[in-house]
Amino acid sequence: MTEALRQFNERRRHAFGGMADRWRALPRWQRWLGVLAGIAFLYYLPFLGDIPGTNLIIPGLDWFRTDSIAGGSNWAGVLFVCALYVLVAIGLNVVIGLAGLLDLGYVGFYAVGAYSVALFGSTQSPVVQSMQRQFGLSEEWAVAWAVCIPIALAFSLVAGVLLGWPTLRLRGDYLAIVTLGFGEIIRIVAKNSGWAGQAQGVAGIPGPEGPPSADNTVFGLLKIEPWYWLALTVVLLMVLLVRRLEHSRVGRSWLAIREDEDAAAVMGVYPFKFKLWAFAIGAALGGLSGLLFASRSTFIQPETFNVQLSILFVAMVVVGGSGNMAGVALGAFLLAYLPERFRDFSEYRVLAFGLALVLIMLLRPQGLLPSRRRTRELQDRAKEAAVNVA
Amino acid sequence: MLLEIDDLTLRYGRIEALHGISLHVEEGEVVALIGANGAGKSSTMRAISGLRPVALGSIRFNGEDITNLRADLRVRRGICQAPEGRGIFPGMTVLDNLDMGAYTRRDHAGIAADLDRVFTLFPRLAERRRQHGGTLSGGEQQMLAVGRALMSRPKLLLLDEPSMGLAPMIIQQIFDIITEINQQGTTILLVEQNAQQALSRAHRGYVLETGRIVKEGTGQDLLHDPSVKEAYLGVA
Amino acid sequence: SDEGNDAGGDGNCGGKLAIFGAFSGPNSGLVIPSLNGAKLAVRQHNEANADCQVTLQEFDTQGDPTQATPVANQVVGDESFLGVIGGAFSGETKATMDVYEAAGMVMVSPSATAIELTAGDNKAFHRVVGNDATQGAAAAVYFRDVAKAKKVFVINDGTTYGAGIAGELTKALGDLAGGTDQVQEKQVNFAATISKIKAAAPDAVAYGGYTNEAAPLLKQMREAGITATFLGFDGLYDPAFPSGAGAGANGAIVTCPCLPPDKAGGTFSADYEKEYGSPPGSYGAEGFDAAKVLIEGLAEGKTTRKDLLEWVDAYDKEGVSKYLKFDPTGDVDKSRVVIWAYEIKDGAITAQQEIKLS
Amino acid sequence: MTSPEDAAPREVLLEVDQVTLRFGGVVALDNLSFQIYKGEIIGLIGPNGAGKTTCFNAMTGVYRPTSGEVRFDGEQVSGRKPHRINRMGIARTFQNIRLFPEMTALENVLVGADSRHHTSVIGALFRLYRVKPKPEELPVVDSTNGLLRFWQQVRRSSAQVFGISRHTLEERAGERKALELLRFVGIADRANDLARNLPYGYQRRLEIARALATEPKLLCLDEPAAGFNPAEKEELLDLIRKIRDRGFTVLLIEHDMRLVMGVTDRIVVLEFGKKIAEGSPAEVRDNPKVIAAYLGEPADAA
Amino acid sequence: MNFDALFGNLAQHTVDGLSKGAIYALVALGYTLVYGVLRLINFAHSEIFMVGTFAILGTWSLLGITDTPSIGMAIVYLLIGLLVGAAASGATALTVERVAYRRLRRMNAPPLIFLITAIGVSLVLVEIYALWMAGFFSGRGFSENRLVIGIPAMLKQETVISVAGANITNVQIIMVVSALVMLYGLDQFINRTRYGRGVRAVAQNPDTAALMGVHQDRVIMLVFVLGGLMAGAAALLWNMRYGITKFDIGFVIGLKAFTAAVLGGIGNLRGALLGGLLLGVIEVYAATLTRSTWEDVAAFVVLVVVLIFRPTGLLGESLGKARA
Ligand SMILES: Nc1ncnc2c1ncn2[C@@H]1O[C@H](COP(=O)(O)OP(=O)(O)OP(=O)(O)O)[C@@H](O)[C@H]1O
Ligand SMILES: Nc1ncnc2c1ncn2[C@@H]1O[C@H](COP(=O)(O)OP(=O)(O)OP(=O)(O)O)[C@@H](O)[C@H]1O
Ligand SMILES: CC(C)C[C@H](N)C(=O)O
Ligand SMILES: [Mg+2]
Ligand SMILES: [Mg+2]
Repeated sequence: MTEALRQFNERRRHAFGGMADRWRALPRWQRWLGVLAGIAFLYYLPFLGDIPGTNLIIPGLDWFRTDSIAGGSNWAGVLFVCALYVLVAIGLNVVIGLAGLLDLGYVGFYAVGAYSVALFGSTQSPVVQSMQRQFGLSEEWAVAWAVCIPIALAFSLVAGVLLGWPTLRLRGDYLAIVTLGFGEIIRIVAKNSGWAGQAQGVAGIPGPEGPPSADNTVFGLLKIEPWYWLALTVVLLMVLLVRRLEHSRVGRSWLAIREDEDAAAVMGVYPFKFKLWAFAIGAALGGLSGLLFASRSTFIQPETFNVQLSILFVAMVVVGGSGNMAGVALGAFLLAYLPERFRDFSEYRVLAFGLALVLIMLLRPQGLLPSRRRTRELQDRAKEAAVNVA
Repeated sequence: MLLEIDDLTLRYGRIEALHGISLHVEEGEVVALIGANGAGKSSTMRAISGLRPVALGSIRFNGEDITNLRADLRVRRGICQAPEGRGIFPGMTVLDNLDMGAYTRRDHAGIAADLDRVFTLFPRLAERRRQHGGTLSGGEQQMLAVGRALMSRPKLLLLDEPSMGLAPMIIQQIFDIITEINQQGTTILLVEQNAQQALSRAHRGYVLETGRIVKEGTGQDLLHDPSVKEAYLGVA
Repeated sequence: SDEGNDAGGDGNCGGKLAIFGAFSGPNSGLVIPSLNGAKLAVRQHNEANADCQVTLQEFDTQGDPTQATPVANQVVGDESFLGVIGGAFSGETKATMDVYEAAGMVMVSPSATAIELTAGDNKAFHRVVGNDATQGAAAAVYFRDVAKAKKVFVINDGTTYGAGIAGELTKALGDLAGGTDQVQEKQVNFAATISKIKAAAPDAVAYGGYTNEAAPLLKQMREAGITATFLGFDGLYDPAFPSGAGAGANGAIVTCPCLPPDKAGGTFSADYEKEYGSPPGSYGAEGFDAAKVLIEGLAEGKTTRKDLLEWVDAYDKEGVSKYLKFDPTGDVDKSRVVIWAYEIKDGAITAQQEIKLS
Repeated sequence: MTSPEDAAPREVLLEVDQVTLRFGGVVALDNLSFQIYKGEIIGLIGPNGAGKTTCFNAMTGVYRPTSGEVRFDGEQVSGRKPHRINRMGIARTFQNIRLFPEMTALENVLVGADSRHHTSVIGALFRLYRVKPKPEELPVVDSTNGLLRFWQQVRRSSAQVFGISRHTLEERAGERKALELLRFVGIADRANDLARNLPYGYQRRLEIARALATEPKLLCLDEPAAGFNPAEKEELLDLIRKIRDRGFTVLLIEHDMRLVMGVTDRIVVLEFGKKIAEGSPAEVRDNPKVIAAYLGEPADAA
Repeated sequence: MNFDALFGNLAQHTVDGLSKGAIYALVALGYTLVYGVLRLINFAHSEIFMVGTFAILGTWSLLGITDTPSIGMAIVYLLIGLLVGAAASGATALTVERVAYRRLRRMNAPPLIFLITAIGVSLVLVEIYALWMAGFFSGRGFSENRLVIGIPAMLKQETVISVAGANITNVQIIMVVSALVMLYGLDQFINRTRYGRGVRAVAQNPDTAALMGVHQDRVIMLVFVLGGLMAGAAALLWNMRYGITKFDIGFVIGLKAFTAAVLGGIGNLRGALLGGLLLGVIEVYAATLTRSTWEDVAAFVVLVVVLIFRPTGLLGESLGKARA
């Protein structure tokens, strides 16, 4: 790296760091106000550019909307997907960023959540139909959506524990391939099992207002804004809860395990237990996201839950800045939003995505919005590596 | 002059560990480098062997400027270091570890002879020649690190705390070995906490304090210097 | 084909339609002809009626249900869309038909053939082709009467379409069916399947699925020395199939509930060839018909979603591919459906014979 | 050389009972037996590769003995997981320092302190387990700003009424304890520095503080003075004594004879995994076997 | 579960499985080599393989080869293919190291970062081939539009021996034998030569390796090239046996090969061979017992079970053994 480039980087780092420091230096109530304003803005996002209740537009802002281009996608729909992915990223961040476990099969939990609501909530699912036959229920009967939530949570938690129990003893990269296999197994099993609807998937998945129908006024098939607000609310709630974990002995234990597992064990931390918790919590969040996805889509099929999606999830976390919730949320948002906004590139989209991944990682390996700890870690590691320079 | 360091500055990120030190080692000498923890002794060694890039200043070896030479090329010029923390190859056997010491050598007969010599010096290593380096005890690893450095038959041998973690008897041996190989013609730069021993074996010594050389002199002079005595030799 | 002119001069004629399907990706060869057919219909109409313009917007889903869902959201969310041509594949159709139904938006598919699409009580979905029950049965007849097979090994790819049609075939084959396997989309190495076929030693192999997997499967089968007759369905009616499978494809049979180009009604074939420089491939005529049904409705002033849906429900007219009249489930009359067998000869798909049921 | 038991009967804290540990052909511990009594500082010495570290590892659950057993406070140790053993009351440091390098000194100690805490994941998430705070644990009301003061009062009274979550209380207690320990080992001035940035001597002490935070009954130190110069060793000696004065039992592995002789009450000597001597420092120093195997020429080995 | 189908032709299925696994094994060697030295999963390795298949196909098509030429010519073409494939894959491997990894290596970045750049590079390579190579081939009589691209058959696959009811074809023999030969060569190189020792040293402790006179960059480049060569050879075998390539062909094979490497013990060369062959056999067995779609599940389940009982794979790690 040339001296000039180094200086530039240095300066840029200061600028970024400076912003963060200035934020931290603000009085508490000002920070609260800032956060509240930010949240309000998030709720306003579906109308970006419009002033609700009027016909006025704020010029310029609608440039950001995905439907501002020809053939663009429904803006609220994109936002909804962004919110889902943010939820996923927050969950995966617990696993990767906090506990330091590389999970390449996270899509499995997303699938479990989605399938839970599909198989129990839809009248068209083989599971529900067999229950109807078994217990002589009416053809309209299915498990209510609200009941599907705990079912989905329970199933994904159990999936997390089932996956973690035998495999968490494995070292890093072994875990990666095993989790990847797990994600694939979930997908293939769903694809080949009659009770899961096979490759054709399951349709008729309910939402908060029940099975899909034209009478669903709030959470219907047509208007997506309410779905976005629902997902956003869930995201905010989860951010709150995960923050609590992060700043407790649990978060500390995760950190200690990441740094030196054996030493942590000798200091009384039970690595297995905390790793399993990380897995379970991550799984539950993934499942929740999957549930929302399935409810909104009303139809799912196994091919959706492929390895590529898993990899995209990991990329969201790493590109955003693993370990920092704001970072991973940004990563998730960008990776979901940019390809939609720049649909015009159509056939070059994947190419651009690949190039972007490489460039971001080479220029900013700590991620776009890293946690301070990660930045430092990386700098320290860099300092240690100086063999064969020149 | 075999090694000549001039105004050497070394940084770890923004921390400056060495603030322009100058020292030299003559052919055939044993030179000791002493100082408290964190004084910069190991940093000096790393700079010489090329493990750390140098910020300012120059290093000359055998008349050649090696300031920016790659580490592995310095080995070919005849500098070998037994690093702090031993640097064992954990998954290689003791024998393979020793062979690695002779990586740049081609004279098979000479290598075999040196291997024998190391095994006589450290019979424990001979016993364990098939054991993996990573499973050796701390002291055994230290012996392996020193033995491995000897295997490269360097012109200049850099030893960073060779006595660390060794039992008292072996410590004696190590210092005897240092004297012996020096007499056989190897120049040695030695970093030691055991200043007493180091200075009594060394021709000359340097005292390092927070990245600066604060004293230099013959081994005997330093050994009897009151301030050195107080700070590094302990009240006996 | 986007924005274009305002829909209709007096607001009572013309309007905007959407069409979706695999317009790119490995299976696009199956769908491009029907897209072209639809575009042709729109162009002909617009040229003839300057005061009643119809706009057709394309949405590429690559045949992937996951990509078709957001498209559906986009289309129904945009009030200016009045009807939709599609989906091209059964899977994506199934994934989106609830959404279109909820929006009260009529779908006319040129090529989605899975039985289950019309088995439910969806009101929005219509198609201008016969379904896979007919095609499966026809293939069984072909095996029995034309190929004189004794043992047929049935492979499917697990998709809504592939699994469905393979099931129909197996049902119709009865005890001729001997051995089955399922492969996956995007699979490229069929060693295990081939090992199974070899062990079963059938004299014919049937494949329910799309080109992307069938081509390498057939190539690897032939190179591994399996010479059994190979038959696929409309999912292989694609020039990319013979070129992907190479020399081994010669003699393979493809069935389709679609007419050979030269049998299409009116001047369609000639127009198509003039426009695109090649004869219409699979479902070109059906694409034309599907568009035509909707365009005529728009021209009649059915410019609300509700009116257009009612229009299609009541449609009753000769099309270029067949006589078009939809029963309450959205299917065309079974008796109007003809199934053709095509043969791969020197890398080209050539019409062989019509398969007569019964 | 044997039996210091002539004094008043002392309470056995840890008992190594005929422990043998083999690695393939290598016998690292060979039918080893010795006891550690409450309140003493016991030294474990021996030539390199004698099995000292291995003995530590067997005691702290890293290895499982091939035969024999280790008992602590009457309970069997071998076969338990390291964190369970820690909770039973054994803490250790490592021959090569193993701190959590990217955590601050304070956080390092907090991890140790957490081992005595009870908040679970659920507890940390929902903070539902409430405890009635002691008066000194209540939020203070000290602001002069009216609005702020009102807020503080609200918090104080709600803490009185609803209690404070155990999580919060434990966090605060842990922090107090950690700071106190950092002061005790003498590195409180750099409590908020990353462990990796601390000088070597500080790191050694931090390891000790972290181990102490787990409130062990037995503290095992593996070559804590390695890499120290004589002056620094002197300070370490004082620290170890202070630790003992606090009531901890200490087991010390060290090659520096001046340190070992200066601080221990009793010494066990190993060679080839066997105990070759045991007794007071003076006894051991003059034991010819020990001299032959370990010390070399008597006396001035330091 | 169709046990009759499996046991009725067990020998045949085993042979088919072994020849399927031979390719996994060769690709797995690349993963294992890089992992052994750098402790990172070179996710782009699957694309290095893919490039090999295209390079060979491209050369053959430029030479205007059609199906089954005479034996003599076939051998010439195969040798040309081997050269071209190995060169292309090797060069790609080097480029990947240079572009995506070297800077990160200098920064000593954690493995996760490498993983993401590797994925990025993979996507780029895949897309380059999908977008432009397809055009190149469509002009030459191969199919187009991101579809499979057929490769002329060099050898007619014929049964040459029948053992215990299994018909073994010439191509199958070539595949298994070349996998064995290449592994043997690599194994000798790593374990017997001085250079090989240097590779292992860098794997275990790069700093000290430098202090012993090992040029780290050169060793790492060597490792990437070796892995690339193996991938190129695998590409040739693939072309011979399966006669098809595609821009995204690497993904599945890469996944399987990596699984094979882990199954055998990643970092262990012999493990890669064992894992690859075993995986091939498991897949064919599983497909015969049920249907092909379950073969991946079987593969992963076996992997998980093996790892539970042997956390470092069947043969354990060896190139860069973890700290004791
Ligand atoms: N990798 C590193 N990153 C940051 N700072 C470092 C690093 N290595 C050493 N330092 C700092 O550089 C200074 C000199 O360290 P060095 O290791 O050279 O000391 P030393 O004299 O060898 O001490 P010791 O007796 O502990 O080995 C110390 O302040 C140390 O904290
Ligand atoms: N995993 C292992 N496999 C084989 N041998 C081992 C293993 N671990 C330790 N050993 C051997 O057991 C013996 C005892 O080692 P240990 O580490 O306990 O020695 P120590 O007394 O701590 O020595 P030091 O003072 O050098 O640290 C050594 O000879 C060592 O080589
Ligand atoms: C275009 C056709 C091959 C589509 C196929 N008939 C299906 O239903 O999916
Ligand atoms: Mg040092
Ligand atoms: Mg030890």
